[in-house]
Amino acid sequence: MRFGGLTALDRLDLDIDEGDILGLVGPNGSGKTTFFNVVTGIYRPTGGQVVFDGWDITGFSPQAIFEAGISRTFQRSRLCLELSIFDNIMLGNFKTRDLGICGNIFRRRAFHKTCAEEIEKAVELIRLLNPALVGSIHRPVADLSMIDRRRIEICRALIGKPKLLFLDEPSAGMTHDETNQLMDEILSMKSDERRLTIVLIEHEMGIIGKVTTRCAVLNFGEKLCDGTYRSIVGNPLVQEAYLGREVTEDEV
Amino acid sequence: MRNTKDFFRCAGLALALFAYLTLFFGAEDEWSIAAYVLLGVGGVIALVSFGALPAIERLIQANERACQALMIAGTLGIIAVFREDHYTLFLLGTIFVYSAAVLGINVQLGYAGVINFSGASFFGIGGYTAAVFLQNTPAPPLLTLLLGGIFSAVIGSILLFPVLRTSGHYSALVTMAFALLLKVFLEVSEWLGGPQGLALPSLKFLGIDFAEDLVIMGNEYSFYVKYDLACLLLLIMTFTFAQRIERSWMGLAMDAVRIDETAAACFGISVTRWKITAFTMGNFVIGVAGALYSMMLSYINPSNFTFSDSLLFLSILLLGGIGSLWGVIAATAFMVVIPEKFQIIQEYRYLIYSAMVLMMIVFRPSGLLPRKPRRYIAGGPL
Amino acid sequence: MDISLLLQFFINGCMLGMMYALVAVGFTLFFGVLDVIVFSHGDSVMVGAFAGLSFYLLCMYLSPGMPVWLVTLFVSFAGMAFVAGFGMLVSRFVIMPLRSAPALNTLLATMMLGTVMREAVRLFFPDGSNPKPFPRLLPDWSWKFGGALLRFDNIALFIAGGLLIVGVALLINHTRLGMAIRAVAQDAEAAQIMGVDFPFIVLLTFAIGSAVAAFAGLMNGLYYNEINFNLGLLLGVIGFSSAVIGGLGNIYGAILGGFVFAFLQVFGTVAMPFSSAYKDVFAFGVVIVLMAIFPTGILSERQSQRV
Amino acid sequence: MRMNKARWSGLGGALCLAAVLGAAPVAAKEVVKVGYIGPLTGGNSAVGLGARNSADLAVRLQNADPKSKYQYELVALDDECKANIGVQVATKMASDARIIGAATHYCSAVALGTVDIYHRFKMPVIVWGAVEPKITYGNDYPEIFRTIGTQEYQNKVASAFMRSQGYEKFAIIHDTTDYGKAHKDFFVKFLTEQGGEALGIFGVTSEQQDFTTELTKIKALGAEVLYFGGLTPLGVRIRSQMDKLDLELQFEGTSGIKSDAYISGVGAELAEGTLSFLDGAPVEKLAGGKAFTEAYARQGYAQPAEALGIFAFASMKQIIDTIEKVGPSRKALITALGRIEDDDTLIGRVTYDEHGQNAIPLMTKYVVQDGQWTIWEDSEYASGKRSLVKVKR
Repeated sequence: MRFGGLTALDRLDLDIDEGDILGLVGPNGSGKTTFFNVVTGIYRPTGGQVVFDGWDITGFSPQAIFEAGISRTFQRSRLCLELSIFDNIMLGNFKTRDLGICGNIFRRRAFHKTCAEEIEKAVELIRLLNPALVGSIHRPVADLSMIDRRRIEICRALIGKPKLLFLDEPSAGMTHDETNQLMDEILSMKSDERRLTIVLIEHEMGIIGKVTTRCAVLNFGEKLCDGTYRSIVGNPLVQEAYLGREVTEDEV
Repeated sequence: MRNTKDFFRCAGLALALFAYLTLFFGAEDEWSIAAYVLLGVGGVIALVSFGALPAIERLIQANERACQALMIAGTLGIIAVFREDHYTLFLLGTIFVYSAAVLGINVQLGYAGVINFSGASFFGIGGYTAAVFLQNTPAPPLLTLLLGGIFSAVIGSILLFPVLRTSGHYSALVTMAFALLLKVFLEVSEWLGGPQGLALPSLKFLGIDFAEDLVIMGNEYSFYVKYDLACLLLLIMTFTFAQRIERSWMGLAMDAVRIDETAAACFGISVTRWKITAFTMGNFVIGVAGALYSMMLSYINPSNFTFSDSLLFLSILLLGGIGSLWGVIAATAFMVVIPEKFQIIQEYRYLIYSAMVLMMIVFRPSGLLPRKPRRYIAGGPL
Repeated sequence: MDISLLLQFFINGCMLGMMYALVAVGFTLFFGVLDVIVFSHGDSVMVGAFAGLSFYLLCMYLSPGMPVWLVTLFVSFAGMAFVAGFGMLVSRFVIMPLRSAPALNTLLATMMLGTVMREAVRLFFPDGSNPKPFPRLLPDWSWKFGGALLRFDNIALFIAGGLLIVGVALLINHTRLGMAIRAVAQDAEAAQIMGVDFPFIVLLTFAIGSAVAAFAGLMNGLYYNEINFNLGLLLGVIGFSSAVIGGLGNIYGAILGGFVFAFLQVFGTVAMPFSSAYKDVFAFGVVIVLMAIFPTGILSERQSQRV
Repeated sequence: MRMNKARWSGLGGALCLAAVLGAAPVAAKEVVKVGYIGPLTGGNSAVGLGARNSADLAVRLQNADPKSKYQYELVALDDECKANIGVQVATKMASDARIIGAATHYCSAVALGTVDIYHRFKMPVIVWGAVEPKITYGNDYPEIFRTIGTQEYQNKVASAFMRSQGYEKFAIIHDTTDYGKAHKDFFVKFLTEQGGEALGIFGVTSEQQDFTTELTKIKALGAEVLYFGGLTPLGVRIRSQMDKLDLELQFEGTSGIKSDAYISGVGAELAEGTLSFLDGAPVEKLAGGKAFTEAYARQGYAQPAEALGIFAFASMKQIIDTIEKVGPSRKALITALGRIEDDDTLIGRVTYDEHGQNAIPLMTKYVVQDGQWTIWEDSEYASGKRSLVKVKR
């Protein structure tokens, strides 16, 4: 993936198995979010191929990729602050609820029925994360705290029953124990959905260690190494990417 | 209905509001008008200072269906009070039709975020379509109303391609250019009556000719009563249409498109589809309102649908509070009646009027009745 | 269509283009710094013209004997200073309070402000609703090339306008002050952290933009020898179109946009067989087509969308 | 409930009017309301305000006259030269039964839009400014009268006169309002009938500022006369831009530019030799004309009377004089106005034909001489001392 002269992703070769939790690690600007954007169709890749579940979805529109079962959260949470909690979550569940123009306007009773069902579904999902939110499901998201907003974003991504979930730095802007609590909630959700695959971008190594089954390290758009958390931590290349090399006397 | 006590409170509020409106409409000379304006402003300030507003809001939201019925009853009451006063009825009709048109713009801008600076142009296209069809074809007037809407939506679709490709100020320019272009086009094209404009026969519907005076139990009332009822019906239909759009998945999709296109795209919402739907539906509603208004006027010419009229529509939407349906109706009443009532200061009217709008935008940007969070079922939980 | 006629069309087109460019520069400046469209800018041109006329009458009243070139300088600078001051007031009391509001609010507020300015001049300027003659301050030499006529004031105004725009472009691109303005344009918060006095920069930008508008007004008066309270309305929309065609935020884009629009109008009039009122229909039609092809203007800065 | 309140405010208005004039007799007379509608805002506001002041002058003079049977009160409304606003204010005035008659409209599109309303509410109106023939000839409503001549007659006289001056080749600029377009249509019709030739016709919008392109095209056509159908603002721009392009053509305008604002806008030296035509008798020569201008000046109105002020004054005076004769009832006023024969007014003798059109239209030719609109016959151009732009053949 190339932006004019800058090569954001350089011959990145990554395959993810079903049911895995893959941690994507690397210093800032190493192409992690760009990878997310390429897979979810926001950027059209200048080279290479994206294959999902046997289908080649390179260059598909974001809508098509979402329909295929890939959903995501964003580094800077892009929730619709003016809208209510239920509205934001409902955005993620869209492919099943589209009644078309006439359905929405004329068949109001049918709409009310589906609306009640959807509220039920959303409430059930939120109860998993934060039961306190259930009471104020119609309140605008603007009044919520950072962690609640992160929870809503995850609910939005999960309500459409995706096969693959991209989590982009869920811990950004949150305290340490809040992040841990969020990760526990994600793990509990993962246990219900056997076949859900998660790709997680995270900087806190503690969380990566605890949650992920496999990790991949990116640096300047290239994949340094791949493997379980313990193997990559020991890898000298990774340390160098993060901490830089010890420099001997004469080199200085 | 929560309980009868609530009903009486709502009824009391509605009565107070409509009594004030009736007195205000009846006021003739400038002293009584100024007195009523001060009374109104004083009343609002009193409500705000006593903190009664939140209570009233909860009351209204709890009994939404009843309040809407009360509002319609009150409006019919006003029409009955002024049944002989042609001028006030004409003003009421204008308020209803303009509100319907601005609701159309609200669907475009308030919901899907598509800026439309040529609102009055589509209003004019509706009017001209009705005029041309009524003059040259035996089409029944009611059909020409629909044709006005359809033509305005079809011509609107020409603008769609540039509007969809541009965003923000750039799409504002595209619609501005169209507004300026259309007025000159109407003025120059002979077959549309050129600068003189076109005359329109009156609306005939099921044998009722809207131009003859209304005769009930022998006594004669102004023919504008028929037009007012037609315009009120159009407004009610547009209001329910817009409210149902907002309270449906379509409304949700349009809001998502307005707030953050990328996020909406990532969740399967086709941005172009909803922008096209909102733009076309809005233009259809504006076209129908334009056709009805032109029939009421019975004569239209290009200088009615200029760029400054489009500005008037957008100012109404902004003053009412973008996206808020009742805000649009309140702002329309304000923007149509105040300049008419202040006819006395004549040539200073426009100066004071635009200064007032400027003050309003700077000091109260959210508008008269800002938009409330969406509730899918009337009177639902909050 | 002999050569002298084409030359005359070219001269007219250049003068018109320079005037539209001067107005467009104001739009681009305000958009560049505050990401806002100030629609009263067209009417600032009209206020500039009327201010110039008032200072001229004042001059004639106080000291009729003043030499013409001194009067011209005084009228120009006084006019530009007056409108610059007015521009600062506008930015302080209309633009800054609306900074956090959505762009549409500012656009509509400034449109209403434009109407207030127009009505104020119409009502309070003595006999304002009728057109006013503008004094002929520039010498009357002119050269004939076959049918075409090139007047001294055409050249003088064209060069002065060009110098002014280049001056503004140099100020913006090559001085510390200009860097501060561009910093504010890129990211107001970051610039403020770096010690850029944001309110001062906004006031200064409005002063510059309004002064350029005043000059356009004076140029309008000197070129046509007539001013009226209505000239700002259409000029505003055309200036905005020119700025957008050229690409908002780009000073040289504004110049390009101004000349493109002017030659569109001239071409529309010349080529249109039937009534030339179609010129506006033609010009604005082309604007719509251009926007469809270049959604963010011809010389637009590539905005990459941060996700 | 509304009737007595309105009478109270009407009386209040009359009292303060009486106080102002100080001459009204002690016993308050019955108050009769008369109306005026014209463009008080927008591009044509100069003409509209001048006409309103002139109509107001007619009312004040009548109220000052002790012999007058009634106390008159003027209700002036603004139609903004827009058909929809025109319909709105016309409905307001026509539905108010206390207003007996009115002098209405300068913009033809608005006048056309409102004739049905005056007919429906049976309110007699005299059109003071709109010159579109269809306003009177397009319908046979008894309520519609008009003192000002139609564009047709004005252009018949104009083209005959220009042909008599030996001009053949004409270039025509007109604004795209109904006023400009109608003038162009009639002038071209009569011109071709009388052997003249319209080399180029250019329609321009009323907001247009730059005409250098059109004028350059006209320069290439080799015309002798530039005919302009439109109003003063555009006329001033075109005339001054003609000079900038060294275009020496005889400049001929219509009633739209016959105003002091044109001369002050262009400057006396440039305006020299401009021709224009105005309906009605030559006001300056008539005794009434001078009295009108002096009375207008004495009242100290903020705006000048402009070209059509005299017409509004004459129309309002005719309404008031007829009300004095037949009493304040619309029906009586309609029949009385219909029977007017050879009524001597400020704008010459007025006789209404069956369509309510002033059947004896008089047309006066004007030319600018030393910064003044002078009647052609008295000017040095007629006597040969000065000459219009020579025809280069």
